[in-house]
Amino acid sequence: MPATDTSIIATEELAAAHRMGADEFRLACEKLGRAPNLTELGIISVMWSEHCSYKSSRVWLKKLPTTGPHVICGPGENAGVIDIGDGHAIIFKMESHNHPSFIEPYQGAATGVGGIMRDVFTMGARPIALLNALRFGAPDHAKTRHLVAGVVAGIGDYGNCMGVPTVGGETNFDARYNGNILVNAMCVGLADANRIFYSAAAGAGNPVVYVGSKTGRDGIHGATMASAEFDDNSQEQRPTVQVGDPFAEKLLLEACLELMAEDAILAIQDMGAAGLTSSSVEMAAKGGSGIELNLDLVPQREEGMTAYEMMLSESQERMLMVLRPGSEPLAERIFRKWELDFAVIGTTTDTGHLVLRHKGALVADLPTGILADEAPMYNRPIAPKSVPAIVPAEDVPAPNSLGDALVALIGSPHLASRRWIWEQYDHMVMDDTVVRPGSDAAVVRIHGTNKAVALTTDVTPRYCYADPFEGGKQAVAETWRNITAAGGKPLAITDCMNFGNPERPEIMAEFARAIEGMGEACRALEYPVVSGNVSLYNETNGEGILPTPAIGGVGLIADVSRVATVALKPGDEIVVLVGAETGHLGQSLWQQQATGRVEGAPPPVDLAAEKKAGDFVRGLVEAGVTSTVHDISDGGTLVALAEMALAGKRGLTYARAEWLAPHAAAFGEEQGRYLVGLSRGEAARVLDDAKADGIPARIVAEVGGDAIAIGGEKPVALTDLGRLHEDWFPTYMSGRR
Amino acid sequence: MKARITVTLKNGVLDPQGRAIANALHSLGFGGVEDVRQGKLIEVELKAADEAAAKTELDAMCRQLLANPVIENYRVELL
Amino acid sequence: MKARITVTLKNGVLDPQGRAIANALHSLGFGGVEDVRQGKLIEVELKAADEAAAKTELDAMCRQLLANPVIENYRVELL
Amino acid sequence: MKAAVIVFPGSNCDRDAAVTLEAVTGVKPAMVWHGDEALPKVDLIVLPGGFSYGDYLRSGAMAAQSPVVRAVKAEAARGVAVLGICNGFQILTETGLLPGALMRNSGLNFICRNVDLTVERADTTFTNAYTQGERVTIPIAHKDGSYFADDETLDRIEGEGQVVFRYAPDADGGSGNPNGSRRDIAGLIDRSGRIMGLMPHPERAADAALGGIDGRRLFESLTRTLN
Ligand SMILES: Nc1ncnc2c1ncn2[C@@H]1O[C@H](COP(=O)(O)OP(=O)(O)O)[C@@H](O)[C@H]1O
Ligand SMILES: [Mg+2]
Repeated sequence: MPATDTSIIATEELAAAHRMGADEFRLACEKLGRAPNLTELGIISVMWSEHCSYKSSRVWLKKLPTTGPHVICGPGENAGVIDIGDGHAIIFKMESHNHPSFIEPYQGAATGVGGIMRDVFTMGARPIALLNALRFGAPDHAKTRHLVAGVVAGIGDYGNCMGVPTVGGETNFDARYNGNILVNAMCVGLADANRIFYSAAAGAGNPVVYVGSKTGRDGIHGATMASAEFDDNSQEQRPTVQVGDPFAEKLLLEACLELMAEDAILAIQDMGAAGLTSSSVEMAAKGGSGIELNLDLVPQREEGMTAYEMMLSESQERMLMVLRPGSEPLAERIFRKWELDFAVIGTTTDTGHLVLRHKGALVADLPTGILADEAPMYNRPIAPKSVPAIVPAEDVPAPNSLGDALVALIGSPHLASRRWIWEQYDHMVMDDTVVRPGSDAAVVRIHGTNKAVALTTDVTPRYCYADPFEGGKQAVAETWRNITAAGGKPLAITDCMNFGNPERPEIMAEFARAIEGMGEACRALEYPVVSGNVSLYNETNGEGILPTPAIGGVGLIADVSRVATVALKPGDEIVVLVGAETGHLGQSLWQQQATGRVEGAPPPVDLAAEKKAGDFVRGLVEAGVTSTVHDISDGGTLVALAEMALAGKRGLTYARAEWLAPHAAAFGEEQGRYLVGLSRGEAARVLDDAKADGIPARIVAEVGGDAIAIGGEKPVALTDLGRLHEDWFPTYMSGRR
Repeated sequence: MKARITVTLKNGVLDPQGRAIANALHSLGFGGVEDVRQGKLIEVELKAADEAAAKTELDAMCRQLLANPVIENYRVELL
Repeated sequence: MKARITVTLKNGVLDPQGRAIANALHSLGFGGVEDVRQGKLIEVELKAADEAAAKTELDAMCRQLLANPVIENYRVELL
Repeated sequence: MKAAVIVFPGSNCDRDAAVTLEAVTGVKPAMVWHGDEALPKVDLIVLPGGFSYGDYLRSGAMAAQSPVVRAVKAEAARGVAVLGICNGFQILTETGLLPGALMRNSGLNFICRNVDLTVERADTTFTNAYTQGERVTIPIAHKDGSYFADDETLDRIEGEGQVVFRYAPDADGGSGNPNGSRRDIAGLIDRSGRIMGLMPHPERAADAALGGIDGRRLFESLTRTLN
C-alpha cells in the first residue's frame, strides 16, 4: 500500500484491489455523499467484507431460534451467554481460522485459539475449557501430515500456555479438504451472571482505551483474505499471517479480569479480525454513539505506520475499552502491573461518526451506520440439489466376517483413536476436568461447586453434503446426544458455518438448508443458538469443501458424581441398546470402507424419538442407575460397542438384531441411539421402563471376557483391536505410513 | 561437508521470544540492550558432489522444510 | 553494535529436534544428509563503549541467561 | 503448616496448587506475586506449574533470574522447604538448586497423560506418607521434561539417594518413560533434603472426582513433617 494520505481518493480500481465490487463501491460513495479516501476505503472494505458484515448469511441466520429460559445473551455480542443457576453464567463461542491455518498451520491455529478466548473473556468470563473441530484432507495427500502436526502443536501450545484445558473436539479426514482445511476453535468461560460485560459504548465523553500488545503491520487485510477464495497464487499473500503470543494473552486475560472486578469498564471489545476498525465501529454503532481516535497515541511496534495500516492491522492480544471517566489511573495501574501497554487513544462522542486523526490531520470521518447496520445484505439465489434416495442395505456389500470389518473400521483414519492429538493438549489444568477427552462429551466441573458442564463439538459433513437439511439436523442432534450420554442436560449451542462460495447457488442452498435443519432440531430439542461464526469461500480452484456446519454444545450436570462415560465399568454385565434399529447403511463408514464411496440419503433424524430416547437415558444417569453410556454414531452399533470395550478393557458378546442383514445391524448409522451398561438386575428393569414409555430397547451385548465375541466367528481379542485403534495416528504422524 | 543454516523472522513479524529475552536482559541490568531477535540455527552435515550441489540442495531443504517463507528468512553458509 | 550469539547443545547431549529434522529431510528425499543439530540464534543490538566492552557484556548475558551451561555451549560474534 | 505459592506471570497451576494445599492442610496458602520484595514467613514454598514469563528462552530460565527466586533461594538456605512442580522443577534446575537440566521431550511433543511412578524414597520430607518401592499414578503435562545430567552427576545423585520418583515400566514391560529422561528420573531432592522438584503434577491427583488421589500423600507428607 502506498503511504496513506487523505489526498488519495478511492476509485473503482482501488476498491477492486480491496476486493470490493463496483456496485458496492458505488453504494459506498452514494451513502457517504463523496468518494472515500484510501484510509476510509480500507475501513469500509473490511467492514463490508463477508467476515465482518455477514452479508450473505444474515438473512438465513435470522431464522435460527436464539431465545430460551436459560439464554442471557444470544447472538450479536462477542459470545453467547447462558444461565446455569446459582449466579453462574457460561459464555461460549466457536470460530474458524481456516485460511490462516492452511498457510501457516502452527501460527494460524494458535492465533485462532487466542482469538476465540478473547471473545469469551472480553465478556467477563474466565475461560474454563477449549475444544476444536478439525477437518483435514486425505491422509495420503502430500500436505496433510504437515498440516496436522502444525495445527495440533499450535492449538496445544497456545491453550497450554494459557492454562486453559483443551478438553474435546473432533477430527475428520476427507479429500474435499485437501486444499482448504478447517480449524474451528471453541472456548467456554465461566462468569458471574450479574457481571457480564458488553460491547455497546453508549454515552459521549468517555475515554477510549487501548490495552494489550503493540500494533504492528500484522495480517493487514486478513479479514478480506478470510472472505476470499483460494487460488494457487494465495501463497503470495503470506505476510498476512500473524504470530501468536500466548504469554501476552495470558497477561491480558488476568489484567482484564482484575479490572472487571472493579466498577470501571463501560464497554469492552476484543480486537480480532479487522482489529481497531471493527472494534471501534462495533462499539460505537451498538451504543448509538460516535468515536474519535487520535492514532498518534496507539502503541506501535513498528516505525512509520500509517493510519491505514493501524486501522487494518490484525496484531493479536489487544483489547479496546471504554472506561468510566476517572477510572483511567486505576486501570492503568492494573495493566502496567501485568506489563501490558495501556493508552487512552480517544473518546466517545454523540456524533454517530468514526473520526480519526493522525499527525494533526483528519484522516477519516465516517458515519458508523454505513459501516455496521447499513452494510450491504444479500439474499443470494439458491439452487438446492435433489436429495438422494435411500440405499437399501442389500445394495451395500457385506463383509465376509463382521469381526474383520470391525478391525478394518476401528483401525481406519476415520475411527482411529485421537489420543495422539489430545495428549498434546493439557486437558487437566485448572483441576476441574471430570471427564477427559475420549468420551462422548467432556465434563468440566464449575470450580468450587458440585455441578459441571458437558461440552462437545459435532457435525458429519458427508451427511450434510448428501442432504444439508438432514445433515444440519443431525449435527445439532448429535451434540445433544453426546451431552445426554454424559448425563448432561443440553442447554444451548454455538455454531461455525464452514461453506464454499455463497455466490454459487448450489453452495448457498447448502448453507440455507443446513440452517433450516439446524433450526428445526434446535426448536424440537429446546436447544437455542446463542453464538456462532460463518466462514464462506472455503474453496480451492473452484472446488468447495464439504458443507460443514460445526456445532458446539453445552449442557449442565447438576451433580458431578452422576456422570457417564463410554468405558464399561466393573459392575456392567449387560449392554442395552436404546433406540430403533433399521440398518441404515447409506452414507455410513461401512459403505465407504466397502465401496470407497458414500452414497444415498443420510440416516434421518426423528426429533421426537430423539428427545424421548435421550430424556430416558439421561434419567438413568441422573438416577445413578448407570455410569456407562455411549451414543451410536460413525461406524454403528458394533463399533460403538467395541469402543466401550476398549475404553473399559472388558470384552463382550454381541447379539445382533436378527431381523436385519448382519452388516446393516452391525454398522448401520441410524440416529438417536444409545448403548447403556447395566447390571443384570437393572437391565431387566430398564427394559420394562423403556417398554412402558414406548421406547425401543433390547439387550445387545453380554459383558465379559477379553474379546469381542460375534456369533459364529473367531472372537476379536481386545489387545489386538486396541493396538490397531491406538496405532494408526502415531504411525501415520511418524511418516511410517 | 558442513553447513550452517540460520532461520530468522522476517522484519515486521512479531517476535515474542526476542522481546521476552530483551525484557529479561533489561531486568538483569543489561541496560545497553536495544533489541533482540531470536532465530534458529541448524547445522547440517551432508554428502554432496561439490559446493554448488550442496548449496542447491540446502536451499531446497530450506524452502521445503526448514523455513516457512510466510514469516521467515533463511541463510545458508558452507563451513 | 550488533552481535550474533549462537547457542548449541554440547557434544554428548541428545538432540531430538535435530534428529527429527534429519529424519524429515530423509523422507523428503535428501539422502545426503548425515547429521543435523539444532541450536538457537540470538541477535542482539546493543550500545556499548567499544568492542571489548560489548564482548564482556555479551559474555555475561550468555552465562547468566542465554545459555544453560549444563547442556549448552555458546559463541558470540560481533557483526 | 503455612505455605506460600509463588505466582509468576505465566504461572497457570498456581490455583491448582493452592486448592490442593488448602484441602490437605486446612490452611489457605499465601499467594506471592513475583514482583513482591519479601516472602512471608512460611514452612513451605511452592513453585507451581505453568509457563513463567512465557518460557520463551528455555523453560524456567527467566524465572530463575527473577528477584523473587533470589528470595526463595535465601529462604531455602535458611531451611524452608521448597517444592517445584513441573515448571517449578525446571526453575529449580535453572537456578542450580537442583542438579541437571530439563530438555525437550524425546518425542518433541507436549504430553498430558497419567503416568506410573515408583517411589524411590519414602523417607523424605515430601514423601513419607508413601511406601518405598510403591507404584503410584500421577499425571504429567509438559513439553520440556526430559531430565538430563552427565553420567558423573547421575552417579553422584543416585549414590546420594537424591532420586525420589522414577517413571515406572509399563505393565507389559515397556519402558514407561514418557519423555526420554535419563535413568527414568521424574523427581529429585537436593542434598539437604529440603528442596524437591518433580515433573508430574501431584496436585492434579488429589481429588477423587478427577480420577485419582495418589498425589495427595505428597502434601500429606509435608503436613506431617512441617507441622
Ligand atoms: N452462524 C451463526 N449463528 C448464530 N450467530 C452467529 C453466527 N455467526 C455469527 N453469529 C453472531 O454474529 C456476531 C458476530 O460474529 P463475529 O463477527 O464472528 O464475532 P467477532 O467479531 O466477535 O469475531 C456474534 O455475536 C456471533 O455470535
Ligand atoms: Mg469478538
